[in-house]
Amino acid sequence: MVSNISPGDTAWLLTATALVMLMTPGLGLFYGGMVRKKNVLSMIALSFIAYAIVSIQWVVYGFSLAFGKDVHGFVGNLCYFLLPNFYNKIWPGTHIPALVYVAFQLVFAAITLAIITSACAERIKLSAFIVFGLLWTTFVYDPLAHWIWGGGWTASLGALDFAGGTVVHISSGFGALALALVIGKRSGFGEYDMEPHNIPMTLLGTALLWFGWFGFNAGSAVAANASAANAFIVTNTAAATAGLSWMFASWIKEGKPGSLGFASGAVAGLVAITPAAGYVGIPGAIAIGAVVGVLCYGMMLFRISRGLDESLDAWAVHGMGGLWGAIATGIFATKAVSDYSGLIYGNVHQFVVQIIAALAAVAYAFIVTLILAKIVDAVIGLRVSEEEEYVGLDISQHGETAYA
Amino acid sequence: MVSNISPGDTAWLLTATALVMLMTPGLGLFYGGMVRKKNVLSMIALSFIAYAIVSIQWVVYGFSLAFGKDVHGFVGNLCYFLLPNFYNKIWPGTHIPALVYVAFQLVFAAITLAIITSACAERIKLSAFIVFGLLWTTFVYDPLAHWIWGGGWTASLGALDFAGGTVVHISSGFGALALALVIGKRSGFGEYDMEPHNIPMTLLGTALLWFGWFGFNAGSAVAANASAANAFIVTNTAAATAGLSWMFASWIKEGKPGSLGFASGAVAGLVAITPAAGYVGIPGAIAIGAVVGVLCYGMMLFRISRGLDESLDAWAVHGMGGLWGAIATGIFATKAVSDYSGLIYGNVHQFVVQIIAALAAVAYAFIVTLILAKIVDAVIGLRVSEEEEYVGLDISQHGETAYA
Amino acid sequence: MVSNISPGDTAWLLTATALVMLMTPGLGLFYGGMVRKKNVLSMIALSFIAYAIVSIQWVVYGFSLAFGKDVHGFVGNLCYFLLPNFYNKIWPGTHIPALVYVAFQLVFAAITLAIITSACAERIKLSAFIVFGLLWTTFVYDPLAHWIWGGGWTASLGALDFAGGTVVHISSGFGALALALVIGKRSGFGEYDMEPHNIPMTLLGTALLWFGWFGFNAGSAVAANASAANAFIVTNTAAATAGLSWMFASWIKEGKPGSLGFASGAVAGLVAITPAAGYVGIPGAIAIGAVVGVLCYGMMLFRISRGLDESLDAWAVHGMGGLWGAIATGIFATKAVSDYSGLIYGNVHQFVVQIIAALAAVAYAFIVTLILAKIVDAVIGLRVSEEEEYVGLDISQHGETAYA
Amino acid sequence: MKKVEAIIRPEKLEDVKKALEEKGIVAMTITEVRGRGEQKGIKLQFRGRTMDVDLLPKVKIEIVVEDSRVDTVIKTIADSARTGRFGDGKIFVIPVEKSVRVRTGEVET
Amino acid sequence: MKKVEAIIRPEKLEDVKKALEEKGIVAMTITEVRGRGEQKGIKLQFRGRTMDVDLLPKVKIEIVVEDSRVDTVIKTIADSARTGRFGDGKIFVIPVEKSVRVRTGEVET
Amino acid sequence: MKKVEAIIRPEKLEDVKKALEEKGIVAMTITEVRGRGEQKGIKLQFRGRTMDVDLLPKVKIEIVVEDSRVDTVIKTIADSARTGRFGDGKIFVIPVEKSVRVRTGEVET
Ligand SMILES: Nc1ncnc2c1ncn2[C@@H]1O[C@H](COP(=O)(O)OP(=O)(O)O)[C@@H](O)[C@H]1O
Ligand SMILES: Nc1ncnc2c1ncn2[C@@H]1O[C@H](COP(=O)(O)OP(=O)(O)O)[C@@H](O)[C@H]1O
Ligand SMILES: Nc1ncnc2c1ncn2[C@@H]1O[C@H](COP(=O)(O)OP(=O)(O)O)[C@@H](O)[C@H]1O
Repeated sequence: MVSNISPGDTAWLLTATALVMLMTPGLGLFYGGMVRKKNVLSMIALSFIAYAIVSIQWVVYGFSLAFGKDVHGFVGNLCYFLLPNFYNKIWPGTHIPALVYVAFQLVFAAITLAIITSACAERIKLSAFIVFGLLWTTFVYDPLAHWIWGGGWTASLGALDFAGGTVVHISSGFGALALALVIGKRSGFGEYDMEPHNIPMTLLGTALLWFGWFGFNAGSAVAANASAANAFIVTNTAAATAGLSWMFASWIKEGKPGSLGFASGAVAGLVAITPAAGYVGIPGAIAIGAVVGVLCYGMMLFRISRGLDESLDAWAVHGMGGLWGAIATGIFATKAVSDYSGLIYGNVHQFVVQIIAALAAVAYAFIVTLILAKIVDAVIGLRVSEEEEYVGLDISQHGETAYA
Repeated sequence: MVSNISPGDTAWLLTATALVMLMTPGLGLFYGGMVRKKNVLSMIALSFIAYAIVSIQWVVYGFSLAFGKDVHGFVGNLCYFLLPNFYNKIWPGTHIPALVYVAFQLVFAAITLAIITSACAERIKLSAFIVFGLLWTTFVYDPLAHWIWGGGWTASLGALDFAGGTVVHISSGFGALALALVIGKRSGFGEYDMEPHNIPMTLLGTALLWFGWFGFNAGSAVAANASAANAFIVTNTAAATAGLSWMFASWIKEGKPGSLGFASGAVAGLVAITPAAGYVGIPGAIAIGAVVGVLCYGMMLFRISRGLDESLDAWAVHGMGGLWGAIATGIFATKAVSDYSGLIYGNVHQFVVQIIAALAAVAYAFIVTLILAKIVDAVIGLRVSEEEEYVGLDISQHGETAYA
Repeated sequence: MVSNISPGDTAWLLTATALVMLMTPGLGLFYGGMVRKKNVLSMIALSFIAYAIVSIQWVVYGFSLAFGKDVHGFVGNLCYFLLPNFYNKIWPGTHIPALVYVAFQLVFAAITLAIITSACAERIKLSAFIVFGLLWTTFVYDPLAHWIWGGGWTASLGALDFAGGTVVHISSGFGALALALVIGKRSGFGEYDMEPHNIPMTLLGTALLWFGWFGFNAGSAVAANASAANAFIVTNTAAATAGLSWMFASWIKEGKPGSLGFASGAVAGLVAITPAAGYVGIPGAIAIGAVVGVLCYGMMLFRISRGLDESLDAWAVHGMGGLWGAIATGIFATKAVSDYSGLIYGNVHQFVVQIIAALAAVAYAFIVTLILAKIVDAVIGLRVSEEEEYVGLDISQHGETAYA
Repeated sequence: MKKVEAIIRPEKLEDVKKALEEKGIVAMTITEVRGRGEQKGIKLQFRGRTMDVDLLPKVKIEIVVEDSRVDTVIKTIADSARTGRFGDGKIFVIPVEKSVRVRTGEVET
Repeated sequence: MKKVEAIIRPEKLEDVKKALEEKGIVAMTITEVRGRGEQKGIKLQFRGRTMDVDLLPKVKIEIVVEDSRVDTVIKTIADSARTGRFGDGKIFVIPVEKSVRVRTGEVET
Repeated sequence: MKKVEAIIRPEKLEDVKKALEEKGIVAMTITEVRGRGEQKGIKLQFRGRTMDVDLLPKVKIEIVVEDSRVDTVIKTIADSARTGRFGDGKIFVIPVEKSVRVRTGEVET
């Protein structure tokens, strides 16, 4: 059986998996630079801990829930509990060892949980996050991954999601929105400024995210082929376009273009191209990127104007960017790069299917996250005490000071 | 047609492209650590923005100018405008999808523009850089890339440039020299010290550059083969040798070896081996590295002694290191690793051709950059105002403060 | 001959080599964040310099000592001095160019020397380190690499070491112990706190180490196959488990879980799975990780309680983690993933062989390091003067200040 | 002339600056400091233990003014920096004998 | 009231804090500074040259106390900060005319 | 004894140090601060708007000297720190009642 492994495909997927792995600490740095000095370790640690929790959950039962035998189109069963006899398995429909596929999917699940920490930045109790995180990846991520990639109902419907627009970004973005509503604002939010303490750290995080995203999107071809090549280049195009688009939008509106604006825009572009990367060409990527930069910038301003402390904009960037990306896939998909076409080629059906799948993910992620957050809050309390928040989570949750 | 893709070659080139992409923000950090605290965001942002501009320009028409149908040996035509029907194309002479080749070449074009920001560090107006950058990549980089890699006149002459010694390093290094002359010194240059504000950031940048350079040089084999292997190991050898060579030179001259000296030397080594990586063996790499460390250190001292504010030494390191590398290729090329041989094996011809091609690149890059810089300066002004320079570009150009 | 190269395997090994290369500066950052502000450049520079020294030594004669023709099972001869005619060679038993194999092994040798700098942090004389480093890699690393991978006596014995538990981690860990004993405590150690000056830097280092370790372990399959896949995923599993294990252990003991604890635990997990990665499955990885987190945490506490200034815990984490990993390979090896089985499947022989090979490495590394350190100390002095130590090595050894 | 030295919560700096500007007090020097008052910082509980978190970050504002404006400065700072909780800070008044403007060399006493 | 301003070695801060606490002196403000004394820092030799490393990192402790406790504070700091080598630091006493507690507005003179 | 407290441009520190050394003044303490003078910092124009960039980085030099040398210190600093543009800085003189050398315990008044 092992004779069917393609070393080339395997090489690329091993690499892609490593690249995506790096995104999670990259996200920790991206977020960590944006919080106050007293919470930077907490912020980075949350990403690492999210990664670690999911790493174990996934090989034990998470992969099985997502990719196990389908149960009513909703979730997988436990047939892959602890990955029995996976060593000699090739993953069906691919030419790579099943364990590479498991690892590749693992790093997606991990970063999704990490993205959500935006919502509880600078105020969550570490113990509560660990419990919440385990519940969230199990009850939100795993089913959503099953729906589209594990043979669930949205897959049957014909929805497209190349690398996780709904699964990763809508789920974490709208999950973050729900979590922010339950946990409440940071004390002092809206009263005084909470300036990012280290923007170069955020820019470094941006670099690692962009770098890793090539693994994320081009790896999702699950082969080293033309589809991977296309995903690679449109990913870059959309990121560059969206970075400039957010930058120019803020230049016009605020008179100066922040480097953080460029960085946020680039991430928004990476988010939006994620579901589309295997289905659109360069022109589609430029359109997707140009729109998402302005859109997410506007959504961030809207969030702030509403006094909503979804602190690091997972909702505005990942949630709304992911939503746009999912819909845009149904608009710009072209037969020039795959078997699918979108609205601009007259395929209304695909467009409608994309909207249904995206809205279902929005609703599911938001509602289930809300419930899980409420439960954890009721049982062990999501938030640290006022004093702990004041001295900062680094000291109060970790007993450490970031910089001496 | 797609049947001829080699997944192994494609896997390596996808990886190599991602590695080279990381070099541009890596360079941003390398440079960013060397400027004053008030300009670090500007410095990193310039790299990101250079990357973004070129990313879009390249897929729209830049690739075509470089690799389109030859026009008088000087530049390509616009036949590849927006990369028509590239999805199913394999790049001629390789076994990888054309889109991977485009992406691989893209990241070279991007970093080249980023290197040049050395010359205008801490004083350029962001809007002017955007305009200048677009012009520069179009009128300097694209033709130079065509000359040697797109079937232009230096290629016809038989010049060798494995991974961009002339195209990337001579062009950006001598371009930086011209730009520095036009934009003028930083206010206070020569009067008081402008110490690097964060050397660990520069060392991190060095690490990312070194790491990414394996993609740069070994990726330039455009295959996962023995030539890539050779490029990989000689790259490492030259970098290590040059890092130690600069370090020892400054140890002897200044009494202490700076970590920045090691870092600068390593980059100089990477630069110098770039054109040679596919043509020289280990002994050649050691010679190239040992010479370039001392040479570029001397060039830096010379530049300072002349009161020239080419601020972060793109000229001394990339320009002169690239020049040496181009010539050294004609000296140390050996039949043991390719079909070419150099001066030490009696091939005077190759040596002369290398010098011609290198000097042509020097002249072209210097003169055209000078003209472009003068034009931009005349039309919109290259420099910020004195006050803006004093408060720093982070605040004046981006409205941000790096560290809170 | 070159016809037998597998582009897929080669692509993966080129990538893996680059990943492992990044670990050395990653380690520099990991260590650099833990020292005081006045020594951070020194700490990072030591890693870079270790890398550079070994880079040259290895291609000149180090590779030959390790992989040359066997001399009495102890060391290789000099038949591969300067890698004669390696360009067209395929490394025996693999499908990759010999130069890739050389490069892959090079990066292992380099990081091993870098790990040992833990023992002399904040007090070693740069010149002494250069001399010591060259001796150490020649007399400790090269023979140990030969024993197990170059056809030496432990290989003949049947010992297993997939990716360097003995060669890399035991050797550097116990070498660090010996070096710490010779060089002595930092002045002020035990009298006042020496807090890490930049924990985010250490966390960034952790991220790069984890990322690079996929190349380290999955690259050690020397192919893009199922064994690489297995190594990849068990590496991740052990790291995640050990990170959490150390974190919970310190949470229980100290009342708060430090982010540094998570990071150290993760590294300990990576260390411990290194020799086992090609021989154990997921359950074994979880067991190895869970134990090593608690074990190394305990060893660190023990070291501190003994007033031993092996400053950054190479011994506790790499030495003891590597020892446990070597033994655990003999416990958890399973026929499900290779041809070998361990104690839990009744194979007492393998277990005993592992212990013999590990203890031999412990003894050899400790004793030879002790001797080398004593010689260097006697001849040129290992330590800086008291004043130099007080003002910090950045100023006294490099003439630089890290942050302005 | 006096130097008014106020040690306040960092997050109150903007409010204090604004309040002072309204009173026409613009010139000032700011230093980042750490400090604790008589309560020894903040007490955190964990797993049955108590930990004092002392030396919390504070901001020191220094303003040199003529004697007549000292009370305005003090009152303005105190009012705008107050939250009513421990840690709000302290203001000290220190005599200044002479003041020189570097740009012009002018001396004030 | 006086302000005692002590400039000490950073590594001695914990010892000084502990010693002061034992005397009941808790409140203080800490600033990171750099400084040199009359010796112009530390001299390093290399390759036959000499280099002055001046402006070494120091910590400044500021403590405002009633006049009666000034001597205790000085003595406690001096004793606990001393190593006997150059660079141990200096203590200055500066008059304070007034002190205000921001939280309550209380004035002490 | 007096404490001379000078707030100057960071880029002038080296010049000031050198000038003081020539006068035999070596001992000093340096603090990184931010500040603004009466001009409220620097005004930048962009897209028709004006933005005050205040609280620019400055360096504070503190030097304690006998009364007789105060004027020399002031003059030396003022001369060497001057550029003639806004933002050059201020020098304040504050009384010091006592000074103690930690290393020896010596007291000076
Ligand atoms: N006696 C003092 N000497 C020096 N600094 C002081 C003194 N008392 C207070 N401070 C400074 O003022 C800050 C706030 O004081 P604190 O006592 O916490 O205010 P409150 O009395 O309102 O609780 C402290 O963190 C410290 O920096
Ligand atoms: N005259 C002074 N004015 C201001 N600061 C001083 C003065 N003398 C000493 N200091 C500060 O005290 C620190 C320690 O002084 P130092 O002279 O080194 O102590 P010692 O006299 O014990 O050697 C210096 O680094 C400086 O910050
Ligand atoms: N009244 C004051 N109180 C406290 N600090 C002051 C005062 N006036 C000036 N400074 C400090 O001196 C610095 C320089 O003052 P500035 O007024 O800009 O100089 P100039 O008057 O030459 O323009 C300011 O940034 C501030 O830190």
